[in-house]
Amino acid sequence: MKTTVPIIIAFLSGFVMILAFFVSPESVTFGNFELEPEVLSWVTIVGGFTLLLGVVSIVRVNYNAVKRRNDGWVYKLATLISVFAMAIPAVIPNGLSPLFGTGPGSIYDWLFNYLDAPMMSTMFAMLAFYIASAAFRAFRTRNTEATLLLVTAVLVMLWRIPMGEIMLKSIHESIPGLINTYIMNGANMAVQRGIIIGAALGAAAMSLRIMLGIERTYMGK
Amino acid sequence: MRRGLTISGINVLAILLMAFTFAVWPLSAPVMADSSQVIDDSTTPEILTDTLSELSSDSAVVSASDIMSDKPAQNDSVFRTDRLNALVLMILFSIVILVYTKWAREGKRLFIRKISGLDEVEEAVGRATEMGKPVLFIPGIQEIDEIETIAGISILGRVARMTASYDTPLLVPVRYPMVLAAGQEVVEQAYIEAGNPDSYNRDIVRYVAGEQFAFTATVNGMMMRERPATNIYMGAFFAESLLLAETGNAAGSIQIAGTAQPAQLPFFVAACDYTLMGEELYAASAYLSHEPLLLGGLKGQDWMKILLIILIVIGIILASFGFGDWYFSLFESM
Amino acid sequence: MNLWLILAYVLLIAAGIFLLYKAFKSGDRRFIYLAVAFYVIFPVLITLHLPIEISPEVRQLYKAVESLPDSATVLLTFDYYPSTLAETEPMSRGALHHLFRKHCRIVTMTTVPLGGPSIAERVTRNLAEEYGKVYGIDFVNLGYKANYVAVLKGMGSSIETIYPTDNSGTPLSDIPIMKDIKSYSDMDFIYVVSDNGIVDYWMSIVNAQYDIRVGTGVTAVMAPRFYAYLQAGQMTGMLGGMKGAADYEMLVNQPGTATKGMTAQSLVHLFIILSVIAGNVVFIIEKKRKRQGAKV
Amino acid sequence: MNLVDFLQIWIIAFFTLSLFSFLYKDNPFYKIAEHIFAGLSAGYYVGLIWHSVIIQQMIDPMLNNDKWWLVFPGLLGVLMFSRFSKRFSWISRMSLAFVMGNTAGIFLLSELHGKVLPQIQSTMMSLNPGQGFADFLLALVIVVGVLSTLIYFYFSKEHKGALGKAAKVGIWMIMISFGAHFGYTVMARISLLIGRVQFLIDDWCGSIIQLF
Repeated sequence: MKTTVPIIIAFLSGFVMILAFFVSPESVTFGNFELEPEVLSWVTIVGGFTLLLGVVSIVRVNYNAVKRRNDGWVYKLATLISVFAMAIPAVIPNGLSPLFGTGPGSIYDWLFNYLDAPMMSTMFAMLAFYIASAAFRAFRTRNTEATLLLVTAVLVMLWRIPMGEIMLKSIHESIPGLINTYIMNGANMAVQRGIIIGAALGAAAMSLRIMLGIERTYMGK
Repeated sequence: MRRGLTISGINVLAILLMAFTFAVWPLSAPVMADSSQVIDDSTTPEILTDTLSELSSDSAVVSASDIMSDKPAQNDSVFRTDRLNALVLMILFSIVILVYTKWAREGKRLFIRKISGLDEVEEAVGRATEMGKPVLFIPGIQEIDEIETIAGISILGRVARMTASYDTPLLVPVRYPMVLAAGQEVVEQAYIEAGNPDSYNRDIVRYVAGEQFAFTATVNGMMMRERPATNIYMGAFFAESLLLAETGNAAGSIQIAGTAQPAQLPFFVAACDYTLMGEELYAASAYLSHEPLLLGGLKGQDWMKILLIILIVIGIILASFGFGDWYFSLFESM
Repeated sequence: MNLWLILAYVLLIAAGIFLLYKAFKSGDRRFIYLAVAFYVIFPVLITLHLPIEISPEVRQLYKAVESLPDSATVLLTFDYYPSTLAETEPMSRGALHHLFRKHCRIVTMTTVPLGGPSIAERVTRNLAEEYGKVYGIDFVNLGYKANYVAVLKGMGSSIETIYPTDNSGTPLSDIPIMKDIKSYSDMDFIYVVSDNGIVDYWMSIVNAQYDIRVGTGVTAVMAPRFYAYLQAGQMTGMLGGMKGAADYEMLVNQPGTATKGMTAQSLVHLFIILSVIAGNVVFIIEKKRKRQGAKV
Repeated sequence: MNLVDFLQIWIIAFFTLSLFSFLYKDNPFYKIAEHIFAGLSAGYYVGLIWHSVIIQQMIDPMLNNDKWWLVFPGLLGVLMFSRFSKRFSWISRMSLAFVMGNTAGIFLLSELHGKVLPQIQSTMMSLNPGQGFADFLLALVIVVGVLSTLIYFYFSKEHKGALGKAAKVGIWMIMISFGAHFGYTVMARISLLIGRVQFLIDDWCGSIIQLF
């Protein structure tokens, strides 16, 4: 019961998609009920709930930390307050006031545009500093492979900026074109293709095992 | 529990159901009449030939000319003949993977070449022992359901066995409770198997919660404080790859990395002493664990790769001589 | 060129070399951070106008959109998180300029839960105002639905089943533009702007199974991977990172933040290249010295 | 510029600078900003799922279009929360299996049909030298690149002899590709910083200048 039923569900739900791939849409429509999009819309609904699981986890972890007055509980409290500051006004219907709901001008929208989005951008913007210092300290031509990598990287970095393009052209007019053709669309393209094919086979094998219930890691096994 | 069900059980049932549907569905369509396309039986391992022959005689009854003709009007038939090549490929692929998985489970000897990075791991742990400094292992920053994390954990088992037998300190920071549980189990088991259960303590694998960069900052702090002689990164890494590798480099550690995230590989390659790239990570964990699922999948994919290489080479030869349009159309997907 | 400007840039380069030297001496990476900050802030204050060479794959995308018939239907996606706004938002804006100018009917959607719908609303409404386009007639925002693989597949047979309403909750049957847009087969082009792995599925699921052309704007981190799809004809043109966005801004003649950013981009790249070379020179010298030391 | 705009810009600038302060060293400003950010992101999901999934996808169609069967996915969704109970967590497997199985069904075909087939088809390039040197060279690079990469990731034989040589070519090709990746990634990270600096200079410094 605890494993067999999920396996059967997984198989059937995947099988519908395989079936729908090979047959015309009309043959799997029953009146008002179009099998393929309907099943898919179910999946998107269940998928939505999965996102909420993460929220519940965050609230639980932080709540426990605050309750036990762990190290830095004040920060955890800030997280908790932020969750509710964002969530509560959002679920109140905006019929009551334009401040509620998620539309333009709501608290939710404001918090996102003026706090959440800028902070998220900033978090990733910091990587620019790290990448520069890493380039300076860690990237060494310690063997043939690393040398090949660094030389290509330097060429590509030059080629992608207007100043560098001018420099490369001053050496020879055709260099930027050659980088584009033989590095990006040649060697790089070919390797990426090899990797894509390999990864596709891996993903297909994984999918097959999930559908047939051989792979059950996702069930916590 | 994974060994509870075998291929003979529910899986065959499922395949039969699939086969049955594909056998019956097109029969109801008027278009499918003549037959000539037969799947090459010689490449088929014997185990599932029954299923296959059932398929090739009933469902794959479309002439080659049907495949090549312009898109068949979808309304005419229930079965989409323009997608027959995908069906053939899928069935062939499924059979190959399942047969190899079955063989792996039966304990048949399936050869995988030794991944050279694994020797490096041994050497690096040895160096840490000589220097009397710890080994740091990070199994990625994803949940346990990510296969890269699973691969990382299985390599952790091997590393833990080495550190246990040399009595070298081991540090394993993780980001999720589920990974913590799995990691602790694997490490404890390794210390018991190495005959050194006294050296095991629960703090070897430790939970460092938080956002991606908060985790990274904590681990970086750990590197600068404890100065591990060896850092091993095996699993799914993202933007933090570079921060970790750079800090490790600055701390003077030997570093070995493995990930399947293509965007992060360049940083590991540039900043680490050895890197397992993409599928090498899975191969390494299959090599170490001999887990039938991993092993079977890997061998099956290898088999497919050879087939694809042969198909490509044939195509190149045909193209070079300027013919073979019929051949290319076999691979048409749009 | 202005003499003062040249002097300023020479000083800037000198400052960079000085900071690099300090970083070598002290081993403190914060000197490098400082140099990067310099090289980004300065060009934002004083922008040099550098000629931009347009990449072929950007031109390919531009041409594909350009060749669409007037009032063609285009699906424009906002598949990106706020973290990469600097690269992706200029792409979306460029695309919207181009599509609105061509009087295309635009359907927007997102598969990114964190911020996707809010960004889509903000950017499209902002530009629609500029071009005097009306919501519901010229464009519509479908918003977000979870589990993108299922969303991509489901829209192939029925958009309305996956998206019963638009982003703000109006049923699709009440929106004029959606009257004759039922699935991908009613669309002419898909313009994906994304910063994550979903782009692969726009190729492998939507392009392969529904026979519709897909052009993309992606972050530079992902761009090298997609040359494989470009060459196979699965992808029709690509904007790669801020450079791609700047190219497109040039093509639609709307220079914006990406074009402006190119000067800073140039300077920091040059600085990084310089520091890699300097680091390696020191590395090689040290290696030689060690070897000589061993001999003695 | 009115007061509201002014305050908004200053709020953004405050949090941006708080986060950047981490570059100097870890400090309470960074910590508080980081934690608020984590909380807001989680809260965003609640509003989003409530409207776009629960109301728009389930409740509305059930009430207006008689799609009573949407009760089932709703139930499956709610069952997900059984994960938080030790005793009943197995129930959540049903929902998970439904989603995982469906995705697997899509992937099994789309990976083979939408990736493997077109990618191998477009690798079948003519290596006839008669087509002109440039085309021939490019085709050669591509063919050698694809085949040697596939061989590098082939694990069933030792990399010795001819296979070893091919794998060696493979690794060189891979390094060139990684170099390109590296260059592009550097570009990406710097672009993001430029975006933030553009805000700080144009908007924030702009607002200061407007004060005077």
